[in-house]
Amino acid sequence: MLGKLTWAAIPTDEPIALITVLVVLLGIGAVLAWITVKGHWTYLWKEWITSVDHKRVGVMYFLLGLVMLLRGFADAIMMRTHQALAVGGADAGYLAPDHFNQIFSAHGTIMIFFTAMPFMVGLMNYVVPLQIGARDVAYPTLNSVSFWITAAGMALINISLGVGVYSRAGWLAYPPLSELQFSPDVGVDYHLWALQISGVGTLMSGINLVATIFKMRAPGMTLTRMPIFCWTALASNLLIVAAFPILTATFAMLLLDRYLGFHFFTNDAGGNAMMYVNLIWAWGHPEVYILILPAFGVFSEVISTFSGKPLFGYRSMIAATMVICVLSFMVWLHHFFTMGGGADVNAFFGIMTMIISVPTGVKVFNWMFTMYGGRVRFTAPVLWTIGFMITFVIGGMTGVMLAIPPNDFLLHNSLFLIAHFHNVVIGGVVFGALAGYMYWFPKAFGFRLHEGWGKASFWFWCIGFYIAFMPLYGLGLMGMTRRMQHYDNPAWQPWLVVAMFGTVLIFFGIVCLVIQLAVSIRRREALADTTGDPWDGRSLEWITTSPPPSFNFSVLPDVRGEEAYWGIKQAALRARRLADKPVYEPIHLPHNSPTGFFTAFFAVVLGFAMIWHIWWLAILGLVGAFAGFVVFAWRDEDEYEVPAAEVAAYDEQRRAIRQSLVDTEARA
Amino acid sequence: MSADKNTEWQGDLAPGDELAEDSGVSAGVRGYLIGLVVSLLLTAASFLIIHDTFLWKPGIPVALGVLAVAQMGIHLVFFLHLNTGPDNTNNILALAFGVLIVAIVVSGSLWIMSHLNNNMMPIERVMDLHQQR
Amino acid sequence: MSAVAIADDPQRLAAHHGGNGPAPKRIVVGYGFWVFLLSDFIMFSGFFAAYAALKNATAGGLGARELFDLGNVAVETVCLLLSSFTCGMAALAVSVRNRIWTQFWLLATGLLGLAFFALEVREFHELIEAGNGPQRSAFLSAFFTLVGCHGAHIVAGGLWLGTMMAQFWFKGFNEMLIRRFMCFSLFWHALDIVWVAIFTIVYLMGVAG
Amino acid sequence: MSESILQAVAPAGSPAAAANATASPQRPRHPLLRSRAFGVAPLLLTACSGGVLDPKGPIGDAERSILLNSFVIMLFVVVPVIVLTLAFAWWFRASNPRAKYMPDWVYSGRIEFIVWSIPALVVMFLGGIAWVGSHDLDPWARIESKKPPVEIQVVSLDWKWLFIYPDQGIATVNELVVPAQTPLHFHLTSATVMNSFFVPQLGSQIYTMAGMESQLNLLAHAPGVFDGLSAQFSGEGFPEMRFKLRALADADYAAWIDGRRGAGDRLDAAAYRTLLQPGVEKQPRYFGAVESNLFQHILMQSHTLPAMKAQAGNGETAASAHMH
Ligand code: HEA
Ligand code: HEA
Ligand code: CUA
Ligand SMILES: [Cu+2]
Repeated sequence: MLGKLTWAAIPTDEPIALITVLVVLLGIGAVLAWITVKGHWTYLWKEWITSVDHKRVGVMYFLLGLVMLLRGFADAIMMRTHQALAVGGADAGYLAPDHFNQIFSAHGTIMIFFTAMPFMVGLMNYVVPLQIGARDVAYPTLNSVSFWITAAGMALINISLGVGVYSRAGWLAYPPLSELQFSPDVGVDYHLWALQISGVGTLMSGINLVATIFKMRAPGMTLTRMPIFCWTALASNLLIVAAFPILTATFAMLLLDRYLGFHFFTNDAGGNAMMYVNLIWAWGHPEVYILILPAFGVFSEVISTFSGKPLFGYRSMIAATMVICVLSFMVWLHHFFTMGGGADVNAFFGIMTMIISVPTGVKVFNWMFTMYGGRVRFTAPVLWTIGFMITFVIGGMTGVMLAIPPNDFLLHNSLFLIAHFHNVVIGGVVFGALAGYMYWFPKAFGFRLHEGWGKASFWFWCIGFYIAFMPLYGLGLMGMTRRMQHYDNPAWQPWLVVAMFGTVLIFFGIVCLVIQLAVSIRRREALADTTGDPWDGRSLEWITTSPPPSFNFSVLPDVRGEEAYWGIKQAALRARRLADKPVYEPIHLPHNSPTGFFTAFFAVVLGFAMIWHIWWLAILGLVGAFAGFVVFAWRDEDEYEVPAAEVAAYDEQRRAIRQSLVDTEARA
Repeated sequence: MSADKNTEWQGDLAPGDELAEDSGVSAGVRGYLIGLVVSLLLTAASFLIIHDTFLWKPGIPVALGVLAVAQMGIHLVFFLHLNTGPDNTNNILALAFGVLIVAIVVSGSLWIMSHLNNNMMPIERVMDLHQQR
Repeated sequence: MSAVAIADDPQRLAAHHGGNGPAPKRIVVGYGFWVFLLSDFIMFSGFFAAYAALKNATAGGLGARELFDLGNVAVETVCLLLSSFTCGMAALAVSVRNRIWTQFWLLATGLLGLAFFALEVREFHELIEAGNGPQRSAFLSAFFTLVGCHGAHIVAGGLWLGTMMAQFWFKGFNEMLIRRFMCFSLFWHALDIVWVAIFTIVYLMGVAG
Repeated sequence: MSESILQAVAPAGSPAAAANATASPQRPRHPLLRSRAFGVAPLLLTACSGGVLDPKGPIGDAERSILLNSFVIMLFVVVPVIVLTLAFAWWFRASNPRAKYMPDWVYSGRIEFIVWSIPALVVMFLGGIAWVGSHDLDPWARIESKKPPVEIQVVSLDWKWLFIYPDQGIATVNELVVPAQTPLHFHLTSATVMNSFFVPQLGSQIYTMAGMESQLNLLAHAPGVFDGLSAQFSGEGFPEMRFKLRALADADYAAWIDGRRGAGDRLDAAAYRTLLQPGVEKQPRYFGAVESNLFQHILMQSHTLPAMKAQAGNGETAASAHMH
């Protein structure tokens, strides 16, 4: 009846896991109770859960990332404290191998798929339609479905905390270790189903944004007038569309091996695990560029806005972005130089890898020259950007070192590699997410974030990062490999202790972020942004109010050059008045839809049932999902109308504010 | 989102849409018929050449490949109505990107796998593979 | 300011090229679906790559040459090609808003798809009965997965087709349905393209090579 | 600082001394070293701690040179980038009245050109190194020497290393004894999951994979004891997949072989089956005789594996198999 599921699946013998689960359950319970007591359910359901507005969906993605960050960080700090103690035998430290191996697998998976991805997808969702002057993404309902399916994958991973175990095979789940033969329990199944399901969501959101960028731009917004963030978003989503299907196929094969006794990657019957390694990296390498490209976009926007200059070398930025996009599909072998492919393939892929540093370097230089001759305002987003430029260059350099096969023969799978990718991932992706968060927060919520706490957070993060990860370069050179539950070389220990302290500093950085949010909410009156343009911005998102109305723009902006809003703003300033009042038309917007929520619900049911081999429940989940699809397909009316008068009334107010801004500026 | 008629839109057509000029049912039927007949012919050719002694044997896979590419082209043009006109730029670009990725992934994988297998597949196992009578 | 204002001025429009505002919904939907289909091709390319890499890994069992019956494949292919044609006919019937012919051609498409699927099931069944199931060797795993994945797409297409027929029947031709139908026909034709690759690489090259 | 020398000299005596040394972790816990660890730059310290910057053979030597070369060359670009970033940001701060504001300076053909060519030149150079290096240091490439190579077969098991000396007819577990100044030719495979065979001080690691036979060529310049390990995560006992590689002078090596041959257990199918049980080995083990073609049998996993498969299906511990 319940497949493999029994009471034994609850980790009653593991106090750490059990307490975590209880705390999490209590937390969730408290939140739900609070919502019920306050009577917020209707609001939540109507305004958020069923919302198909790209801005709401974007914010929810970001929230999802934040929640998962806590989990990912909890894992990280456990690993760091454990390793600081774990000199000696398997009972050194406080985490048994079984537990430690789950932790790094979960940490990598969660950080990449459920922290970094939601941050980036959320930012792109929020910002791209505003920057290209669109009312929403191309398929708003699908957008909500994508989000909820991602959330379904996240739910599955977290269920593994309390029911059964998580994978112990690392975030890439290499076979044969991840095959049934060597991992007979449900851990790997949790991994595979959670990522299969959320992968569908990611793919759909990639398609959505590609179509949005190609087909929804405002009049006059040609491709070569788009802000660079939109270009990086385009490149990133093209990579999603091209890479995620490979992941789906690869995982499908591993699932068939595990569930139906196929022999793709098994040790017997002709299976070939090398094929898995090959395919997973054909997805995996593009994946890291999916993450970093939008971050590059964020930095480009921030640096140009706060330098009071257009981005230096706009066209070569576009070229660099697209070159990275294509090249990132031609380097994947650098993750397995040591598998024995031979000198020719190693050298070819090594060189292709290094070539990526040319366009990346061009970007770095262009950011530098954007500051040159500018008036740099050192706000928190700028600090993150400068911190990024310095940190990322170091991480990129160690990446290039790894790209030289003879070097990789020494450093593969060592802590040097771990240091490399945390260097680019924290110094690049995380700093980018944070810069974007602080830069666009006022747009999304109508008030700025407190600068002081933001800067404090930056300094903790930045210094903490160096202290936490620079020692790992050294340890890698000393011969320490990754994924060590314990080690017997006491000379390593001091460095691991230093690294632990670095992580504690990072933790303070996160605390500062939380405080910043709390303080800013409390002082939201003082920090309010009534102008819609708190940073003297240059692209279209700043033309509308903060937060923008559901329809984003009262009339679609008419774009006449690069830096659309800057041009309009300067014209108004020169003429000392706004452009003529436009003709208002009624606006059609999509209805809210619970499709996403229901689909995700059935996806969780399906995934859970498959993991535990509860076949009847799996069928139920599948039928439920299909029924949901049919019901959705049967619906006729999918749009409602905002009357022209309402639009006009809104714009009236908006124009008054903008006129007063022009007046102030003119007087000054 | 005010303009919802194709006529006002000066950009690309939807993939699958025919050019405005050859609309009309009879023209449409003609297009699909041509597509059907040509692809049937190409299919027949593929199935025939592998039995035929006319082709030099190692050339057969090459011929099959070419016939398959031709047939895919026929499908794209006559069934999916893709063309090189200015109103199809984005559709073609998307297709080109997809084909590029497919080519990179498949050829790259095969190149890598052949090197790995050459280097490391034990001779006995290779024999085992080839002994399959 | 608005799209209308610009459309007044053809000069400007030409200069904008591709910058003339958001596309009509039909084009947006069609384009997105096209991108989805391309991503589906990429997924298939993963299975193709695996098949090609494992083609010789028969683990002492039978290989392509001994296992495949080309006659069956030829009939399957003809079914699919005909169904692509009937699907095109259905598209034309939809374009002139003819309910009866639409239903007729869609039904024909569905039946041909069903015939294809039945033949495939029979082939799989025979292979498994003879002990050449996907568990036998890596080669057979890859074969069943690749061909079966295409078959699964046909089944999904069939379900979709049924839904479309019911909706056309009960609701007539509205814009949204016509858009969906356009996506469906793209899907169906694209499956044909995948099949061309399958019968060439798996079956013909398998038997000839 | 003398730590590595200490290590290298101490065990290189009689076999007895060596065996003694391997029994306990022999890295001396230098109090000075530990306290210093907090102060000295990592590079200085690692140079004397037996890692990859302290190579003891030609492969490791060459690889370390490439590593340092590429590092220093890139520093020539990276350091100026960091300095200029800070300098530009600081000089052009909004509060600096002396900085010239050039809001329209957004393009310069000359700078664009330089900006594309600096990284391109660096990459051309590093790419060349990568090409030559990959070929010269290909793990498959033989090491030039007047002496014939010692053939060693390596099998990674859950979670221990099995070393077979086919020409000497002996085998060891978790200890690898080799002659110094003689090329070592490894043939490697795995009986279970993937691992990576790595002796950091000798250079190049290589994966071990079931059903696949990889190769590796190494050489130790001088007698010494070096850490060996698996660099590819392989499950629960992974941290214990460590071994000592003892390089001995020729005479000592010959004596060691003589002492081992015929002594102790024979590694036959039954003994191998016990080894195959998942678990860690705390002490090295030695076999005085080995069933012929054992390595080939392990390589041909298809003969041994179906039995394991059936067991795993029942949800029991995997990786126990029969042999013929
Ligand atoms: C956001 C994520 C991200 C980014 C951007 C990168 C960027 C790069 N990475 Fe990294 N990488 C990862 C995430 C990332 N990586 C992860 C997660 C792994 C490990 C996965 C695992 O095994 O678990 C990994 C592993 C990894 C390996 C495999 C190592 C191994 O397993 O043994 C290699 C090898 O080539 C590599 C190389 C590179 C290179 C060359 C770049 C380049 O793109 C960097 C380019 C940037 C610069 C070079 C700096 C700026 C340039 C200049 C200032 C110009 C002048 C400089 C020069 C000309 C050198 N990475
Ligand atoms: C995005 C990717 C990402 C990020 C951010 C991190 C962050 C951190 N990681 Fe990590 N890590 C991985 C990806 C990542 N990691 C991967 C892929 C692996 C390999 C797994 C495997 O072996 O299979 C790994 C493995 C790994 C190990 C195992 C090493 C080993 O194998 O021996 C360790 C050890 O301590 C570690 C530590 C840390 C620490 C201390 C942090 C902390 O510094 C960072 C703390 C981070 C946060 C708290 C969240 C980040 C914050 C944001 C994203 C922005 C917040 C935004 C707002 C507030 C708006 N990581
Ligand atoms: Cu060395 Cu055979
Ligand atoms: Cu990579």
